Amino acid sequence: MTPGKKRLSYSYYPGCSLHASGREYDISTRALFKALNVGLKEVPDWFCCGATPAHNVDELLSLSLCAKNLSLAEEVEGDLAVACAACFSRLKTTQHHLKEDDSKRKQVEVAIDGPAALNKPVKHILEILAREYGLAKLEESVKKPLLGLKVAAYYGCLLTRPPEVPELDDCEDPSIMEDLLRALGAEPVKWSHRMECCGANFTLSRPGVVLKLSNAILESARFAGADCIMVACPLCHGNLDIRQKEIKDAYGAPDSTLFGNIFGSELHGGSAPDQRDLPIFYVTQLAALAMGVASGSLGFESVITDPKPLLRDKQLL
Amino acid sequence: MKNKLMHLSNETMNIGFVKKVEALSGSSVRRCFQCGKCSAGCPMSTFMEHPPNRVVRLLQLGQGQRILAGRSIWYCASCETCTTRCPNKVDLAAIMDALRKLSWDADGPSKESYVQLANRLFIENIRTYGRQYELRLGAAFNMKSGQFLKDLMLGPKLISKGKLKMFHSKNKNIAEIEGIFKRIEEMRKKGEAL
Amino acid sequence: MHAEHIKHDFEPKIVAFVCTWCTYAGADLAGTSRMQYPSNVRVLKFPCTGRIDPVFILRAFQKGADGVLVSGCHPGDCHYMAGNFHARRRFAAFRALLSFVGVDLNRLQFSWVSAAEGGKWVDVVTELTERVRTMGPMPEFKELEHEEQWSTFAGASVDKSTVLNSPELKEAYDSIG
Amino acid sequence: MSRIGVFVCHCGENISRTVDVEQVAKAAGEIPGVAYSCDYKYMCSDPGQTLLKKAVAEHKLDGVLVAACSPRMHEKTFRKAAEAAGLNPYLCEMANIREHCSWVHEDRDMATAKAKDIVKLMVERVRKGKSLAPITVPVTKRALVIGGGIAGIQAALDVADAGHHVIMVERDPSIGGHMAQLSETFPTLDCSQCIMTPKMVDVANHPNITLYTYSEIEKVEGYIGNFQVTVKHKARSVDESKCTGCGVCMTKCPKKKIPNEFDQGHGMRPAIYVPFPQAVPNTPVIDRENCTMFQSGKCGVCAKVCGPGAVDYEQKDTFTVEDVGAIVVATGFKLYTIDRKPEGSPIQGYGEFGYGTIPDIIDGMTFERLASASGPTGGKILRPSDGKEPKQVVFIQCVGSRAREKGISYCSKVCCMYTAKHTMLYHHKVHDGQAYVFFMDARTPGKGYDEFWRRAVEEEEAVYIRGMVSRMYQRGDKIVVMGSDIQVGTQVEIEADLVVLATAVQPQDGADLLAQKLGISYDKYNFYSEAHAKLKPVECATAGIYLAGACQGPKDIPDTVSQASAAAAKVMTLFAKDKLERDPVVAKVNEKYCVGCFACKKVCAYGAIEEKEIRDRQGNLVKKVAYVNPGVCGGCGTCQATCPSKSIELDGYTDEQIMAMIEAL
Ligand SMILES: Cc1cc2nc3c(=O)[nH]c(=O)nc-3n(C[C@H](O)[C@H](O)[C@H](O)COP(=O)(O)OP(=O)(O)OC[C@H]3O[C@@H](n4cnc5c(N)ncnc54)[C@H](O)[C@@H]3O)c2cc1C
Ligand SMILES: Cc1cc2nc3c(=O)[nH]c(=O)nc-3n(C[C@H](O)[C@H](O)[C@H](O)COP(=O)(O)OP(=O)(O)OC[C@H]3O[C@@H](n4cnc5c(N)ncnc54)[C@H](O)[C@@H]3O)c2cc1C
Ligand code: SF4
Ligand code: SF4
Ligand code: SF4
Ligand code: SF4
Ligand code: SF4
Ligand code: SF4
Ligand code: SF4
Ligand code: SF4
Repeated sequence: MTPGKKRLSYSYYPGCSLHASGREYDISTRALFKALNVGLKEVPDWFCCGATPAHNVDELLSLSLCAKNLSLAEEVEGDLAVACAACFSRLKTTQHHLKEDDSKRKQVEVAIDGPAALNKPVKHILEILAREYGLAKLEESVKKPLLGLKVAAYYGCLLTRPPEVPELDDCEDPSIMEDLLRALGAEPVKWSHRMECCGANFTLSRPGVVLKLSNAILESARFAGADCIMVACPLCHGNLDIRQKEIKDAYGAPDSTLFGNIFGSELHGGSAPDQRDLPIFYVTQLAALAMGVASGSLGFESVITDPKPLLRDKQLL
Repeated sequence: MKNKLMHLSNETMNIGFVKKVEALSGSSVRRCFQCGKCSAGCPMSTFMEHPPNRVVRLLQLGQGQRILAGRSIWYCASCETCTTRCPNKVDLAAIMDALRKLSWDADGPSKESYVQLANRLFIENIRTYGRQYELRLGAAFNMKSGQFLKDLMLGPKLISKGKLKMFHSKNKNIAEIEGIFKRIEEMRKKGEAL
Repeated sequence: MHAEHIKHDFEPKIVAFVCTWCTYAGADLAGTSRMQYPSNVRVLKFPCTGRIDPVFILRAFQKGADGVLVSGCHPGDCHYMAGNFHARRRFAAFRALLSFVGVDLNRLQFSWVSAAEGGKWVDVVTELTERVRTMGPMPEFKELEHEEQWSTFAGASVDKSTVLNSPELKEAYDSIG
Repeated sequence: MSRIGVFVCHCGENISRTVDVEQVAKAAGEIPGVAYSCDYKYMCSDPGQTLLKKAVAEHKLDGVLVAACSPRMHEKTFRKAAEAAGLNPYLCEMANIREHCSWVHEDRDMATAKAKDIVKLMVERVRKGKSLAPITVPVTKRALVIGGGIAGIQAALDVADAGHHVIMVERDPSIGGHMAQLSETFPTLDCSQCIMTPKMVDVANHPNITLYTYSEIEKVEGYIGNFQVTVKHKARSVDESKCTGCGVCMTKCPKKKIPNEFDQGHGMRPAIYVPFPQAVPNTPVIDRENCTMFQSGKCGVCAKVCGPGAVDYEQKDTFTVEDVGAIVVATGFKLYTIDRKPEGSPIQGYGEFGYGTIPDIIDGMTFERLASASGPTGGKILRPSDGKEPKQVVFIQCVGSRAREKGISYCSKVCCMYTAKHTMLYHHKVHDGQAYVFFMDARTPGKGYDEFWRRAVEEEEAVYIRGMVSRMYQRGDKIVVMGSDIQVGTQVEIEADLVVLATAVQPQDGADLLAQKLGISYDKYNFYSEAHAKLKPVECATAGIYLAGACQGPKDIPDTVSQASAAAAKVMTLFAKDKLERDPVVAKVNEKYCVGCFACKKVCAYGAIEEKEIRDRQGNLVKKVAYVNPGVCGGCGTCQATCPSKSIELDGYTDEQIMAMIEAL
């Protein structure tokens, strides 16, 4: 930070997942921000943003929950930092909709019994790292570059969609994650499925769907030669990490309906299908690792697909 | 699926329903010219008996009941791919939301609406706890959907990893959440909200 | 089609400002098709509605018109490309002025009648005539003529330097831009 | 005091049945200033006209009003008669008591009263009328054609063959435009260059055509019949008068690996080049950005090898001014490329297709070059990435077109047909290959067009899939195409070796800038606007400027050529007279009162109003006032209603005339 400039500081909305199944994301986010000397203050008594289920069932409720959270966030200084892609998408969508639709805004203001805070800037962690903190400075701050680590950056669906809402990056061809990886010294791979849906919240109700979609994503990452996948959403993480073994059990060989005959062709060397484990990292875990944060405080112990062998192999542990 | 004759007339086209969908979703259905790009990119298309473009087509023909009789809307993952790529900015993801709401409001749970069941439980969770309590969510879903232990196989493993909390973190201002739910219900009762 | 033999107590005077290319031709078509309408209307032909100065309308009211019709080509069909567009903008500002000076806007009608719309011409004229008939004559405005506050155009010799002497006119012009 | 004559017509019984014409004539006679009035059975008949002429002479009339049918019917007739009687024709008017009175009213009293009123109004109009002289402007019988594609070539040849001189200005080093790039052309599959190059040569050799290539329009002044056009001749670095076109320079130039624009970047050319072997003129230009001499001052090989000493590194841009009477704009189109959204483009971009990063996704014009015998592959269909022959080719229609939110809303009109053509060409060249086409509709409304498309499907075995593609990605050396077939209701995945996109036809870059120089209007996409979509599809609203080809909207060759010949015919119609004569209903400025606000200039759709400086005898600027160019004014009168100081007046519709009529209400 240039002297004289104010220290970057944010209010923070972790969201439910980060307090539960995605706790590593929360832990590593806090650790990373501390390492970068960026302030992060949790919004007190936030509520669930409603995620996908709320707008699936009841748009007004979804908007109201997010509006309530936004007005709670007003009490903490600094732009609102959000880590979970789903929360981010909901909060941004709410602001967008309510700005455009006056009658909806009025209904929401009745529901939350107060004004909706539509102008609080909502920023995804990626944006904060790559743009506000800045790639150049990030690169400078790297203590342990992630050399040799081939990473498939996975955006999923909600981070950049719909295009007019998140404003994070190009909605079809984003590069913010790859840019970040390069700054950390890692090698982003070119792969095909970085924006395909993983099945998201069907994880509970239709696990079959999740298995199929997530399998395609894992296959594509393996095909591109990735060592691991980086995500920015606890839902994606859940589907790709927690269910990885299940997916392998279910699909064994790569799904020929998804990739056609490529696997039988000389392209693939005709070899047996690849069954590598692919550890799934949160953005903040990899970034913190590169910043030299002790691996013990990044929650690696609580993920299901063990990343430690890979990290050891790349001499990052 | 039986391929039922579609008899079109002023009486059989339920345009009122379509208008409701348009109002709820804020998206026109008439703008769609059936290019099929939505279905081409929909990750769930293969699970649906009416792929997304046909959902819009049926709405154009006032055949909402045909959509609701099927499972398509319950398989939509809200990924927004369709909305993002539609050349005419038909907001299909929002139309799917609207259809789910109308379906649930009219018919309640159906055998295809596990998802909605999960969604409802999710919301119930918010109402009770202010935040998600994933363990309860999973448990309740398995109980209510009759799919005992379906996913709880993963449960113990997750708990041991600290991923599923045994206790919920209750929000201090829980009364406010209840207030939001109540006020929305009241608005609806009075017809002030959709 | 309107039978005309009923005699009314009050026969309003309607003045129509129309463009040559569309509405005038539309009125001709009503004639060649032998349609019938009230004889109260007097038509003044202009090359384009773009030529119609709001002052003409004011003057017509002063000179005894009980209703005024302005009609030209449909938007986009202007023979001169954009004249009717400018006219529309001008009249939007002018309506505000008229209502400010106390003319019931029901006495002033704007419409689009194309060369092919003889029937529409008949409808528009008939409707306006009947509407104004029920409103009765408009003496109050005519009296204003004596005060000569509207326009210095009335006489043949025009002192152009004082044209914008009335604040309302000035406002109307300013809003035309 | 005026002496006006009023002639009331019976029209057989058409008028007299409901209007008491005698009473009308009598009432007219009582209007002050009316010196004579009468009624007559058929005014337009010979005896009627004679009656009028006689009365003018006998009663020394200085104005005439014929109360009869619509002026749209007989105004010309009576103005001619008045003129014959020695009166200025614009002092003769008609009062419409037939269409606007006798035919639309049944009540005789009321109709008669109305007829009297109409006559009264019109008498005032005649009284305040002025003598007007028809406006004549001289016509320079030379035409300018901007753009040397098929449209420009056809128009230029037609006008030149009619015996008039034509200046053709082409921006590129050679004429030919897009048609020169095409392989074979629908709907007949004849070789494009075979039919195109003879015409190009005709242009070069025509005694009536001056061809300026590598040139642009710098400035346009004047108006119909009298334009002065400044043409900028960009420095070729080769003296056209010396160059023999031997081509030695090109073979010797050491810089040889510059992607050739003509081959859509897939062939190579040297820094001194002609775009293609049949170029007209066959004089090379030096591409200064890629020439070592210009970039680092070394080389100079081409100058050394050039026998006639034509190479001239010092050459500068030059300018000429051409006087022309008519302009044909034929600047054509460009194709949308799927690259990342360019600034200011209405198209959002196609990130889902990789924004142009996948080498084997090409556009239709590139396919034309691949299929062309003179193209970079010698007419073999080989894909750009590795030069292999593709066995599965996917064609995607409507990329960018018909996508009002993602791209542009219009249909590009030619791509359904050329895609069908491409599948045929492919099938002819790769017998074991399979073509797939993703499409929404096949738009084939032309003579023999639908038959052509059906042939592609039925005989050439192209598989047409009704549905669009959502995403494409590279996987190994294949392109995975994710589409849907909305008829079957399923997703479709094809592993393609090559993908050809039918991308949108857009106006040329800089089309708006050229339009501003010409003073013609253009739509929101920058296509030039015709004066009337149906009845004046060739004329611009600006008199003397005509449109031909794809610059006005997407068009195939037959349509382009038809429009080009129509534009030429319009030019010839204009050139058929030595002077232009037109109705004198035009605006005039009263310079004394004009305050120079130029509100009038803003509203004039014809661009007729200019700024004029008024200077005193010492030449000091006194003020700026408006000036109406009578050759350009359309006569709408919008300026007059807009002028806040009432300093501009439309002849024939002066305030005085109109006010007098209103006074007579
Ligand atoms: C892939 C493809 C395949 C096609 N196949 C067929 C087919 O098989 N059959 C068919 O009938 N049609 C076909 N067409 C359509 C055909 O190409 C067009 O109808 C035709 O080229 C239009 O001609 P034009 O002269 O209007 O425009 P262009 O060919 O674009 O020519 C315009 C000329 O103007 C010049 N120019 C541009 N701006 C300026 C300026 N400011 N100053 C000076 N000069 C300027 C350009 O350099 C160019 O030489 C095809 C089109 C495409 C894209
Ligand atoms: C239902 C319908 C709706 C349409 N709507 C539109 C529209 O909205 N917009 C649009 O742009 N186009 C429209 N069109 C197309 C339009 O009608 C034609 O483009 C247009 O009329 C063609 O004009 P034409 O002069 O070539 O032919 P025609 O109008 O057919 O005129 C040919 C003339 O030649 C005469 N004739 C024929 N044979 C001889 C002979 N041997 N000797 C002497 N005289 C002869 C005929 O009597 C006729 O008067 C429509 C067409 C139809 C059928
Ligand atoms: S992408 Fe849009 S226009 Fe195309 S079928 Fe789907 S909803 Fe309709
Ligand atoms: S939002 Fe629903 S319908 Fe649209 S692409 Fe995603 S899953 Fe399919
Ligand atoms: S001048 Fe007109 S009204 Fe008189 S006879 Fe001729 S057509 Fe009829
Ligand atoms: S510039 Fe000289 S060498 Fe080149 S083509 Fe012309 S004459 Fe030949
Ligand atoms: S001077 Fe330029 S154009 Fe000439 S030979 Fe050298 S590189 Fe080529
Ligand atoms: S011509 Fe065919 S491919 Fe081209 S935009 Fe129109 S419909 Fe689409
Ligand atoms: S609007 Fe009137 S005053 Fe202004 S420049 Fe034009 S003529 Fe002169
Ligand atoms: S009359 Fe119309 S065309 Fe003529 S100068 Fe005025 S505004 Fe322009």
